[in-house]
Amino acid sequence: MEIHIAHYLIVAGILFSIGLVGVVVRRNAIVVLMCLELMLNAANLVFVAFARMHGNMQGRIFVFFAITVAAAEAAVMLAIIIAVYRQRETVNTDDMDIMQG
Amino acid sequence: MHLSLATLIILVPALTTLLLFFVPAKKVQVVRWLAAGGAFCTVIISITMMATYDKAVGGWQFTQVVTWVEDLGISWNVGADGISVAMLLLTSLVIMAGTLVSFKVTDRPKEFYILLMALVTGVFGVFAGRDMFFFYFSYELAVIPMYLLIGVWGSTNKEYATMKLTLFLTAGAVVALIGLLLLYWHTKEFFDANPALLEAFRNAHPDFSDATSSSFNLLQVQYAAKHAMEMGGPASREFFSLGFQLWVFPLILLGFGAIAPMWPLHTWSPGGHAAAPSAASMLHAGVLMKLGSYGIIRIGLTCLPEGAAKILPIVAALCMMNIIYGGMVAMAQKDLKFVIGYSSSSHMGYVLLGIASMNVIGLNGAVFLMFAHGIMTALAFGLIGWFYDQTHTRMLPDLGGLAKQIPFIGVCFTIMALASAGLPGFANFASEFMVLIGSWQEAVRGNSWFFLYTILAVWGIVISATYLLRAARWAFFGPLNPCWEGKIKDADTWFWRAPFIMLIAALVLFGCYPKLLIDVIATGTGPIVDIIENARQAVAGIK
Amino acid sequence: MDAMNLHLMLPEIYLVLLGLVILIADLYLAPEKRFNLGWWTAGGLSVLAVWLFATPTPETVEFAGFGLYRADGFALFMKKVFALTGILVAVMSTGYLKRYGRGPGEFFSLVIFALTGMFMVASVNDFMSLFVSLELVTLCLFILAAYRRHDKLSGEAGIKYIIVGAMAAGLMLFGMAFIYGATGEVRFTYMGADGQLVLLSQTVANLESGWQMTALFGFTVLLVGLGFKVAAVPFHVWVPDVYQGAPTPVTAFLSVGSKAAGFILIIRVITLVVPTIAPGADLALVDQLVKLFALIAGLTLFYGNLAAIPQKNLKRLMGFSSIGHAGYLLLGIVAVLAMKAAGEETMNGVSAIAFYLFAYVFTNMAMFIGMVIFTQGSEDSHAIDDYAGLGKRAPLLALCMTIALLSLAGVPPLAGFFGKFYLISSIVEAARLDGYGWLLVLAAAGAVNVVISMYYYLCVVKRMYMLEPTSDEPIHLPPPAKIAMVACIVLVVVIGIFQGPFVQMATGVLATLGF
Amino acid sequence: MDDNTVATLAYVILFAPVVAAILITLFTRKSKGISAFLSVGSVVTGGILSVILLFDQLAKGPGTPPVISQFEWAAARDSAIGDIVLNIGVQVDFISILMSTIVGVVGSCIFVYALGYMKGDEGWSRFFAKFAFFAFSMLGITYATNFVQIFIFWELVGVSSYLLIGYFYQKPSATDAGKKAFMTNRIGDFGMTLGILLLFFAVRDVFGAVDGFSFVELQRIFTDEASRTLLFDAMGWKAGLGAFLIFVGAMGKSAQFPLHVWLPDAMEGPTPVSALMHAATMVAAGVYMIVRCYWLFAWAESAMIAIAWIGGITALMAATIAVVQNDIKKILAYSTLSQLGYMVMACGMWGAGAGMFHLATHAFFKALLFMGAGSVIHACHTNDIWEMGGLAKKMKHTTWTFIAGTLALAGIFPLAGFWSKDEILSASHHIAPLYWIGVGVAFLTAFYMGRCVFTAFFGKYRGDGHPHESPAVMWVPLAILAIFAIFGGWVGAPADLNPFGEHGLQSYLLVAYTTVAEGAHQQVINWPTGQGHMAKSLHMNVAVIGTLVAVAGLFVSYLFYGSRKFSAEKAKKMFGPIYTLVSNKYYIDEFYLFLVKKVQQGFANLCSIVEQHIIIGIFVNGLAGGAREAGDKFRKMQTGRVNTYVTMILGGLTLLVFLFVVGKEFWG
Amino acid sequence: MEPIFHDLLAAGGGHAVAFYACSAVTIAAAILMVMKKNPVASVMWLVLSFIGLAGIYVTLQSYFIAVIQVLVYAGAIMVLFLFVIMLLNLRREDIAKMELPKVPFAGVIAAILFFVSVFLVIKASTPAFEKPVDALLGEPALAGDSVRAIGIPLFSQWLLPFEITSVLLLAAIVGAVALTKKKL
Repeated sequence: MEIHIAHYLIVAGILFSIGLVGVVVRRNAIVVLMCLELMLNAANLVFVAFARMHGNMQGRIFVFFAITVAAAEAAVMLAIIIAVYRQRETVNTDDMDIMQG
Repeated sequence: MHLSLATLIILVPALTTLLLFFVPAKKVQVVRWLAAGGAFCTVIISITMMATYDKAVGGWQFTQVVTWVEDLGISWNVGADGISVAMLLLTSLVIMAGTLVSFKVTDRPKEFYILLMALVTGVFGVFAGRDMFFFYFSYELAVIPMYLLIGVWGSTNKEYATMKLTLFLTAGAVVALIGLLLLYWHTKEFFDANPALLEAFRNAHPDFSDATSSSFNLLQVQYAAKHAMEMGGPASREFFSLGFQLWVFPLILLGFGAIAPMWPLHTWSPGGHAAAPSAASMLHAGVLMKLGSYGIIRIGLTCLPEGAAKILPIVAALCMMNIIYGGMVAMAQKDLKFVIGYSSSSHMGYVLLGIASMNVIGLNGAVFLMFAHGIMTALAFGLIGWFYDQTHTRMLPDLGGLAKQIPFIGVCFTIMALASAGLPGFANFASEFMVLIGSWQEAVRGNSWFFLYTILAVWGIVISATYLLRAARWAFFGPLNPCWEGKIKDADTWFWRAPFIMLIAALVLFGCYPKLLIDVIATGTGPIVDIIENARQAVAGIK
Repeated sequence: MDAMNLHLMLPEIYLVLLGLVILIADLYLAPEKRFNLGWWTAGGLSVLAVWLFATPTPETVEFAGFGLYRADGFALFMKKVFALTGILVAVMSTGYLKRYGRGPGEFFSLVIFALTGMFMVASVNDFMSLFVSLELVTLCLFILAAYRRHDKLSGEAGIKYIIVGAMAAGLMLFGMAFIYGATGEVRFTYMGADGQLVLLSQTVANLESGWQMTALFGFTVLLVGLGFKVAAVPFHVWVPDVYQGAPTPVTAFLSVGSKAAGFILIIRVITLVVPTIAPGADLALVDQLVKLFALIAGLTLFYGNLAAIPQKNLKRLMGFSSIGHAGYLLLGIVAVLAMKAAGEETMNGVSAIAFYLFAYVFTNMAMFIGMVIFTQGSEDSHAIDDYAGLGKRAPLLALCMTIALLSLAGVPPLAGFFGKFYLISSIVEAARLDGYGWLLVLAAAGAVNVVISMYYYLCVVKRMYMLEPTSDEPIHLPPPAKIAMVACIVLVVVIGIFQGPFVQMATGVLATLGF
Repeated sequence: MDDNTVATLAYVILFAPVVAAILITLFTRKSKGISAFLSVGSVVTGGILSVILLFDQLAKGPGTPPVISQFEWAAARDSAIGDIVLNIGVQVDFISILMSTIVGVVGSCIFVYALGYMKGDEGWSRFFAKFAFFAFSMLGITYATNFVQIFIFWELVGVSSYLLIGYFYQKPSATDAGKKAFMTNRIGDFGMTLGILLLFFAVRDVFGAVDGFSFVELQRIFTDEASRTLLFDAMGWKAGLGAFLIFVGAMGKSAQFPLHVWLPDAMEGPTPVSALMHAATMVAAGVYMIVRCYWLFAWAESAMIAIAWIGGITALMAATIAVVQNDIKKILAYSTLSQLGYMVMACGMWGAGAGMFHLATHAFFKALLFMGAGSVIHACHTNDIWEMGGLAKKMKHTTWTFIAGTLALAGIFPLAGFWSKDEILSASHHIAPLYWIGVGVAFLTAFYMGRCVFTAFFGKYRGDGHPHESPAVMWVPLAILAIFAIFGGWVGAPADLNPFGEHGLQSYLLVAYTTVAEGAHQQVINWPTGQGHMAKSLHMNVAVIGTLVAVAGLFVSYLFYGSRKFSAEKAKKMFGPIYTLVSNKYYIDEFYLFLVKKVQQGFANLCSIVEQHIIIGIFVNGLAGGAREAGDKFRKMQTGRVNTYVTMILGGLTLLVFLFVVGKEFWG
Repeated sequence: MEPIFHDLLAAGGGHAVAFYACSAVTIAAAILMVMKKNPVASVMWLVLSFIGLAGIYVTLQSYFIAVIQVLVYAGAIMVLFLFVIMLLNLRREDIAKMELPKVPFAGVIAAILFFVSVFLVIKASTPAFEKPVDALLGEPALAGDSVRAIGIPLFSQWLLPFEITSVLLLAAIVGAVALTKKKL
């Protein structure tokens, strides 16, 4: 049977939500980063789907830039994780609550 | 360029504040005499304004208009009509006395005088301002110096009192701001709707020949209100309808009422009085409380007369609480400054009653009482400040028979007590009597509640006589409390006596011959009462 | 529209070159000489600032980079704001880094790259470059926030900031995807089929209702994503911790730079993309957004001001106060949206926001420079109680910080007062429109919050003047920082009293906002 | 003399004392001589000038229209409802000149007397400044042209009594007495203000823009038949209320029944003060006002009856209390109270002439008695009559003058008191019970004055001092006043006995308060009681009864205290409870004390509690506390862990999307 | 290379089958990535998920993007993740300590609610989506070389974002170095 744009959007929605659940649930900073990457990819999927529907290249070029930005972000986040790990020997986000209230 | 007197009276204290910045803190005498000089200039200016004010012409004189912010229609728009001249005179006398009295301040005098002068610049700005933004700008300008004055140089639980005072003043100012803004945008729409009237306004006023539709100029708003109300019945017309006025007038009333302490919002003022150093409480009680009632007259009555006509009778009921409740609480106070504090809120009740009576004699009496009460309270706090610096206690039970030790201050305090009890020969009597006539006249005109209000007001005079004489009796007469034997120095030299004598002279001069001031005030209140009069005719039908 | 005409993009190019020069210079300079890289940055940026102030505000909008870069009055105004922020941050951080003693070259280059990002954000004309330049700004700020890598607080601030930031980026991308899906076009203004300039908002306006719903979902997720930059309510959570953790100059840069960038984008999206209510359309898209932003503005105002009352740490207090100020700026946004919904032309809200941001820069910078001086560059404690008796210990510092605090509180002779006045006046104007009477409740909320904010600002002033100093070792005011602070204070007072020319500058922005 | 010289003379009389007072306080405080000279000089010149005016007025005959000159004090011009103008000025007619002469002459004597009495007192110039200020305010009342002016000087007199009573400010009892006097006066003024306002607006309501304050205008309205009925129909019951309220002002000043408590305590002040103020002039101000506005009272029947009864009660009550007093000044104080009651009773029964005449004579012999008492106190340094005794031998002049005063007060034939008391008793025929009260009071007056004279001046000297005759400067004024007391009465005698025949004092008085202001013709109006004409001859039966009762009173007091035939103690036991009631002054003081201490202070404390706890406690601190709570809750939301942050963001976003986007679809 | 894919899928039904297969793989891998305790296992599952996603791109005829996805994401970034995990050499007990994450219900519910809202939006706007993907398209993606189709606009129309991304990457590198280099 025919695959409509809606199917792609639903898949993207599911992926996005899984990414959200991951960010919320997991304590390990690295896994949180991975889930963030997943969320960005879900958004890329929506872009490609709509690009396909409208038939113009803007969506695809947007995905191209999105991927580069995601890469840069991943690099910086990992750098920060390493710096924090060197300070406290842990990447568990629950231990990082010195500042509160 | 030519600086009109009204601009000068604002610029002089502002200039003194700036000059004081550059005087090194060590040179205390220079600081003091510079501040006193500044204050003296304002006295000279206000007296010349009083003298040269042309009563025949009346209306706004000494005007000056300089555009400030083009796009929003804000301009440095100052001038003085009958009411402002009286208020400016009051402020300059009080600041003169305040600066002289605070020659005794030893802790950081430079900052003290800078803040005092900034405070007074704000107050002058309000009384001489004709632009709604300028009015609000200088109104808020006076709040923070008062906070710091009380906070740093104050006495009993100053933190709590000063914070409460500042928050109350700001809340009041901000509520009034929303009212002003509604008026501003409403006038803009009105003039956009009928540009012909804007043309007519430009020709009528040479000063504002380039006025745009959106402007904070008070005269423009009054002009719009007047013409809008001529267009149709209170409910039917589109601009400045009764509904709009019943919405905006309470905002202005509550905003300014919080400062002229209307009954439920008055709790900040006695605490503020008691905690403040003598100069600050002189300015605070003497002048700051008058800003509120001045605001109600200047903006409330002129721009929203129908709203005022409907709501002022309710305000009159609140004034009764002010007078009787305030008087009773004053009677139960042990601290002398609290007694004077509550008596001020009780006297301001008369001012509001005068305004609420909405007739010429009532309004004249109200403005004259603002003047008289201002001088009287400033005198009271100056005197208390004098002996408080030496005894460090104001509790009536500890004081006793001070008149033997400090006779001059004793005599002045009795004069003050009698003046505040409404004794003829002092300005308070003439003004209170006119307010009573005004409120009885309103009762005869139809609002029969005012019979009760007048009776209670007269009874308020008796109450105020009771607690003031009791305070005088406790503090100054009777046997001298042994612990003050030889410890307190009297105001012996002519220099220390000057502020008190100046204030008493003002009270007696305008008490014995009130015509001097009342004719000037009458030129100011006349047009306002006419506006209120036609508004009442229009609103008479609608319940 | 289809030319690159690079001459319009000279400021950005100049900035990138400046950043590269700093990076390279860092390699060749001896370790101790590296710290005057800060002066190079400050010098370079002041040249740029002078150049920007020299260029006249353009009457019409010009496009560069094939229509993806628009140079109009609003962009120029904001670039001036960013340039001034850059200079002040550079001056502030030289002293700070000298004390911290690590990696000045990278620090200043990152600051400059962040500035380039902000310049690009100011004159963005499509979603793609919007996303990329915004990510450039946030990325640099992630790194700068975690710059003191040996300090636990800075690390923690970095982690929290990047997790929330990345999530916001994801949401924004998701939003943009749906708007692109609905309209099929990423650029705000593009050459339509008949050679005429077409606004994206026109295409959105004449979408049929199904796609309108997608576009509305896209707008909501996008604008709420932008709320992260601006510290609006659902996205305010990171602000207190990051403001406290990050090094003080970075906090200053964050509080002014990224907040201004966020507001520019929201204004751009509203003016260029959000459609006015088409007469026939049933789904009043704009009306929904007005209600959404009114709710957010109210919550932000009350949250920021109320949570600031019990604060003990001054930097954390500045965090909550910046949430409060975001609330006031959102009032302006609501005013703009309401005016757009009613199809009005004048956008007083935008000039109010522009003026408020201009005043906010100097007030906040003065405050943070004061904090840097007080803590002598160390990050130990910013507790408010340490500021007790500052009036006696360092009168000039106390005076400047008091004026800054009072300007934040909105006390008349200072800039903050007229800013708040202008914003509340614009929201009252919006409340005059028929159907939007209930906006007066927002104006009342703004008024109440002036009083609440007055309380906690005065608590700090109270400690400075009314209490006795706890420790009495003297505070040395380094000359450059002192000059910068005094300059800011003088400007705050001057803007406060002579608002005329500055309001002129702000209203000049309106002309070229639309097309 | 033509009108403006009369007016200028009146202005000089009025303003001389206040100019003296100002000069003394500001400049001559240090030198005693000059300040004494200034103060006494001003009053004496006032006295002489008023005597000149008196002769001029007598020369012009009874019905001359009053000379009025006034200047505008304050005004409110209102085109809609008509202008309200408050003036101050001088109204010179027979009554005001008579009163001004009394104040001048009696005042001069007392001022001279005070020179002696106050010698050696350190607050000398302060005393004379206040004394001159009092004279100014008293003259202000005398020459008042309208209600506002009389009210202004009414309060000034109240203040000067406060200052003079509280002269010894070291003594707590003195300052309390001063405060009490001021407060009671103030309560009186409370009534008067309302009365004035009621009258002003009633007149303005009916007659439009007429100056409702000025006496001349009001007199014209009230005396003219048509306008009066028009006004009374419009006012209905309010007319009586207005008149009575104005009388309340007089009650406060002339210490009538409910407001009399302050006069006995006012004895704390120095004796010249008591002599001048609390005997001769000040207390008479109330009666003077009633006479001045008689055209208002005469027509308010209900008010008149009330006034008469209040006068009667005051007279009787005060007389009974005086009988049991031991302090000589207290006896005289209560006797003044009862004489004032007499005058008011007379006025209340359309006998204003009698009241005014009694006021004049009473001023002379009461001042005499007070100064006599003063010189006795000065000599024996005690007030208690039981510590005196046998002074007749040592203080010849004081004794004979005192006895002359006593006889005059008791109303024995040739002396002044007889004529004026006779007039009052004949006027009080109108209400029978009051006539008998009058006679009873006459008996009691004679009794307690006799008691005082016998115990103080006859028998042995019981005190430990060594009394000596006071210096000439003190007893010479006594002698002058004694002469007036003896021969002064004839002036007001009925026509056939009167040396001036038809033109006696009564004829002038009658004309003054009944004539129509403008127009010379004297129009005798028929009073409701028909007594409008002058009494031709003595009412024989009234005179006889009066004298008999007075002589009986003296004889009984001789029995009790002179020859000790009856013992006073037995009489005390015999009266038992009545005695305790009377000696405690009918517990009125305690009742007022209860009112002030318990009721007023209680209510004040209640209000202060309401203020502290409800308004400040709940509203102000409540709001502040609420803000602080909310602040704390919001602060707690920042838990510090990233997961909670992300959850909050997500929750917020979903809520917003549901509310505004998805919601639009379902309940949009 | 593109024509092969094209013919394979042109067989009609094949398109649906491919789509369902790839999305099933992607979603399953994503769920497992979240559930796995050991981060290394999570990385592996994520790589699989990205490859599945690349497959979906292929069904959308964006072949170049699919290749980039596999090359950059699955290859470079995941390798970086693995490298960092190794760098942090989480010892055995660290992994043991990582007990199954306590499930904070609020968060999960919020995420599910978010998905429901996305779903409702899509359903609400479905009337406009009735048309199948292909039918919508009209003519197929720029036939032949999809790399050229991206390349030309990337360096002409969209040059500006490209330049900004270059600055972004530079900043990222400088930042990463500044934060992690042992001695600066």
